[in-house]
Amino acid sequence: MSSFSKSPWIIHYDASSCNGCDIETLACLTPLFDVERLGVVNTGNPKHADIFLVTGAVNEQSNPVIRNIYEQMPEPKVVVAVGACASTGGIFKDCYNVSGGVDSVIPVDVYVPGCAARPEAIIDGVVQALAALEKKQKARS
Amino acid sequence: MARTVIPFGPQHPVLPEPIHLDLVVEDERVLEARPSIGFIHRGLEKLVEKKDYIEFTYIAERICGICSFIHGQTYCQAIEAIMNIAVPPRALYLRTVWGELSRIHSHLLWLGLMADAVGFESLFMHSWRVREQVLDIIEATTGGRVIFGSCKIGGVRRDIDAAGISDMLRKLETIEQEIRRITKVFINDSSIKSRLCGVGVLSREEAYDLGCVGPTLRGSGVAQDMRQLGYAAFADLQVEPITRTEGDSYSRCAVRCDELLQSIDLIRKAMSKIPAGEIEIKVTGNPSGEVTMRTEQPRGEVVYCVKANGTRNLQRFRVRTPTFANLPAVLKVLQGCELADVPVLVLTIDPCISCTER
Amino acid sequence: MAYFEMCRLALKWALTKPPTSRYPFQPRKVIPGSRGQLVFTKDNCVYCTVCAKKCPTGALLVNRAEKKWAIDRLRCISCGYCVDLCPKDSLALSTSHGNAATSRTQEFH
Amino acid sequence: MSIWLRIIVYLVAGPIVGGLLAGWDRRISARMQSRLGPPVFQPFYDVLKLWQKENIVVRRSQNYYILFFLLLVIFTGALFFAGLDLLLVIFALTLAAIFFVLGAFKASSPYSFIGAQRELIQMMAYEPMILLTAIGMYMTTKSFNIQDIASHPTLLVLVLPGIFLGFLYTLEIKFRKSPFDLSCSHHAHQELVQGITTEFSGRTLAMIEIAHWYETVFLLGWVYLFFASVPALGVAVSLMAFLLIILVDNVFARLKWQTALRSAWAVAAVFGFGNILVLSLLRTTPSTSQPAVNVAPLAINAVAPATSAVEPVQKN
Repeated sequence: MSSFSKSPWIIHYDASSCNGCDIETLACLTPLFDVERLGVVNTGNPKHADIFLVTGAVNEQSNPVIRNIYEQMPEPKVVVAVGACASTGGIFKDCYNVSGGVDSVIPVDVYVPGCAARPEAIIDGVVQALAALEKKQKARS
Repeated sequence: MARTVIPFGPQHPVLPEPIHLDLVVEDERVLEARPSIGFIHRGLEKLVEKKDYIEFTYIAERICGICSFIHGQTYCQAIEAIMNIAVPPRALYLRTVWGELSRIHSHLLWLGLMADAVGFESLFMHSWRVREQVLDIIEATTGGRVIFGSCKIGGVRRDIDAAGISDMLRKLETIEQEIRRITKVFINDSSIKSRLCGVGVLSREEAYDLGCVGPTLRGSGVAQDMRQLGYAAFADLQVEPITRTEGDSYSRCAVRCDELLQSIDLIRKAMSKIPAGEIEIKVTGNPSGEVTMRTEQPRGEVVYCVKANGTRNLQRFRVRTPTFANLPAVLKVLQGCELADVPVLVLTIDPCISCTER
Repeated sequence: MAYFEMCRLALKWALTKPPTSRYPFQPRKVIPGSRGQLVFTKDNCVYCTVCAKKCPTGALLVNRAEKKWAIDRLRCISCGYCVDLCPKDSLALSTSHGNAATSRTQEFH
Repeated sequence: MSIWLRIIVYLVAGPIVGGLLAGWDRRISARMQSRLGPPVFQPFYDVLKLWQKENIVVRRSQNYYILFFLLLVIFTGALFFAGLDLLLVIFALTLAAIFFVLGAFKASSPYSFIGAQRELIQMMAYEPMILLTAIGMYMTTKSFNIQDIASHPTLLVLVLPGIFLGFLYTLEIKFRKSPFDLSCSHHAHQELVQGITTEFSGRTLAMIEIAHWYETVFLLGWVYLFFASVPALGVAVSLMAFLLIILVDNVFARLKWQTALRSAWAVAAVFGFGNILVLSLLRTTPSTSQPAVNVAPLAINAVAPATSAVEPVQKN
């Protein structure tokens, strides 16, 4: 059934990011990019969400928080790492408190490049995540 | 009465950035707020010992995404002060203009977040729509939307030609009208007033004793604005700090709305007086010495302490950011407030957690 | 009274066409001069490894012996430092924002 | 149309019309926010997706509470459109809301706990006005039976202008729209995360959404009841009421629960009770122009305080 690709609800969490990617993720919801036309709604609640947008290279303290949010999300769920920091640790990869990209904590399905990833790049990431969501839903049912 | 502890958690829809508050709540009145921060501490000050001092401007800019340009500008000014490099005046003017543009987009961003926390989604959308027009100007002149990357030691990396300046001023016209309309709604709307007036009152002495800075301090009547120090091109542009006296969330919001219009005037004044000439100067050798540099970020005064020992890497780099100074005020104000006011109070100092925890 | 101001603003926008860009279905409105993905022209390059040494995030890998130049697009922060340093100007920043990847791969040239 | 046919039509058409109204609501409020907004069938996609998602619940009994909530809302709507007793409709509606609140209490997470308490406060806010609406309708049409109210010749809104305004005010609370979206606001950023619906997910959340659709159609049906004698006007006014609520949603910030409760009761007192006072005043003056059809003992003995300001009510 294709209804998954028509109503992807996202939850966004900032795991030690410089909040450049966070305000770009929020900018996706605002009038100029408006991802609600694709059915995307930013629920702040892991129990309602399908796509997990993580920004920032994961530091020690947000490590358990991310795993906690990931486990609270109902199946099928997809993780999108937004920005260079989330994908590979980016410019902070040598810092002592940072444990590299998000994939060192939870499995990541889509990586979005860019330092302060542009809203268009984030929309590309979400669109690719839809395909992964459909695949997981078929595998589950 | 039963006391419940509500985790106003690191992950919360109203907070763009993670801060954890354990709210001890009786009925719906908050008795005590126990914060725990550190969710964004990356430890980037330690990178100074590994990275080349010229290369570190890229990291200094990424301390915080919203006020990224002024971080970069302050770092470059600190290094230039140590090596006493004479930056060409045109570069100083360009830095001032980009600094004011980043103040406008940061205040508009905050206006949207505050409207969203108060449950007014349409105002959030409208203020972020206007902010996109400011970001278009920034992208046209510096190439980056949020992280400009146009400041470097010894000057700036890009110039704005005459056509760029006239195009910018024309766009500023439309932006100013939109800002006037939005701030008029924000100031006069009585449903917003009922949520902001009298909430989180900080008297003049309290604000000063708690060490608040920026709009949080100016909202309580203390006229303290770092732009009066005359760094960059502010020596030629007289900056009159905007203050209010009531000291509640409403007056802090009014201060920020007026600062939006003040920044637009500053850009126009700077653009009219911008001198021609070089935009950068060759930098050689290594810095050695120590300096403290203070500038005005959208959230308040940032203090940079940089210590260099003559090698390619700096010895010590310390930043005291405005939100770090404003956090004690939030904790004091959260005592005895209502649960519905918690997001308003957390957002009233315009927290930038990634600044605070570096 | 500000209600009418907000009513006017809401109704005015309800009747005008929204400025939303239909992004995935229509191409992005590119602003000239915006910093995007790094573009490498192979023939100018002399493999002097300056760009790889100076890259703040270590996104570039240059092998002088085998004349190989590789970039990890997910590490690159489009800062343009390598473009300034390159003596042979074989590097340039395009305006495209690069597409999302499902795996962490490196591009070899 | 026979009662059974009407119930079946409501059961089938209810969610479709409700879903379309929800879709239009999201699209129009998006346009007011200068955005493009989702496609009109978005609520249906959301519910279809939620139906297939995994259902994580704290305690399995939450599902049954929400199932009863949905069934009771459908029962209320069916009662209403079948034209049976109005008071029974009101109390069935309250019972449905109670099940919803119990489901949220069952999840015992601090957010859904406080969300449920706020939902109770909201119910306390709009109950008086809804009861006054029923009393007002009884006084003009002499019966609680919706069938008789609907087929009454006089245009109810002319006789009950205050009650109609008060009812619109409570619609604002019932639709959980902006000034009063205290307990759960669909996709707004709330201090209680999602309030009452925080702990529901998957199929249960889909049931809540469908219950909201049924409730929307039922409440707009009630607005129609005020204009029952001119059907075309009735439908037009209920859609206008819906648009008005969307506009108000985009023009107000969220108020605190104290102001919501106080203002709702103030509106109920001034508009609702004032209107009934005026009605009972006119009724006791010996005006025999209106033959009382079935002479039932007047439920409220008309207390005529001398000082009540008489509203100019045209007698038809």
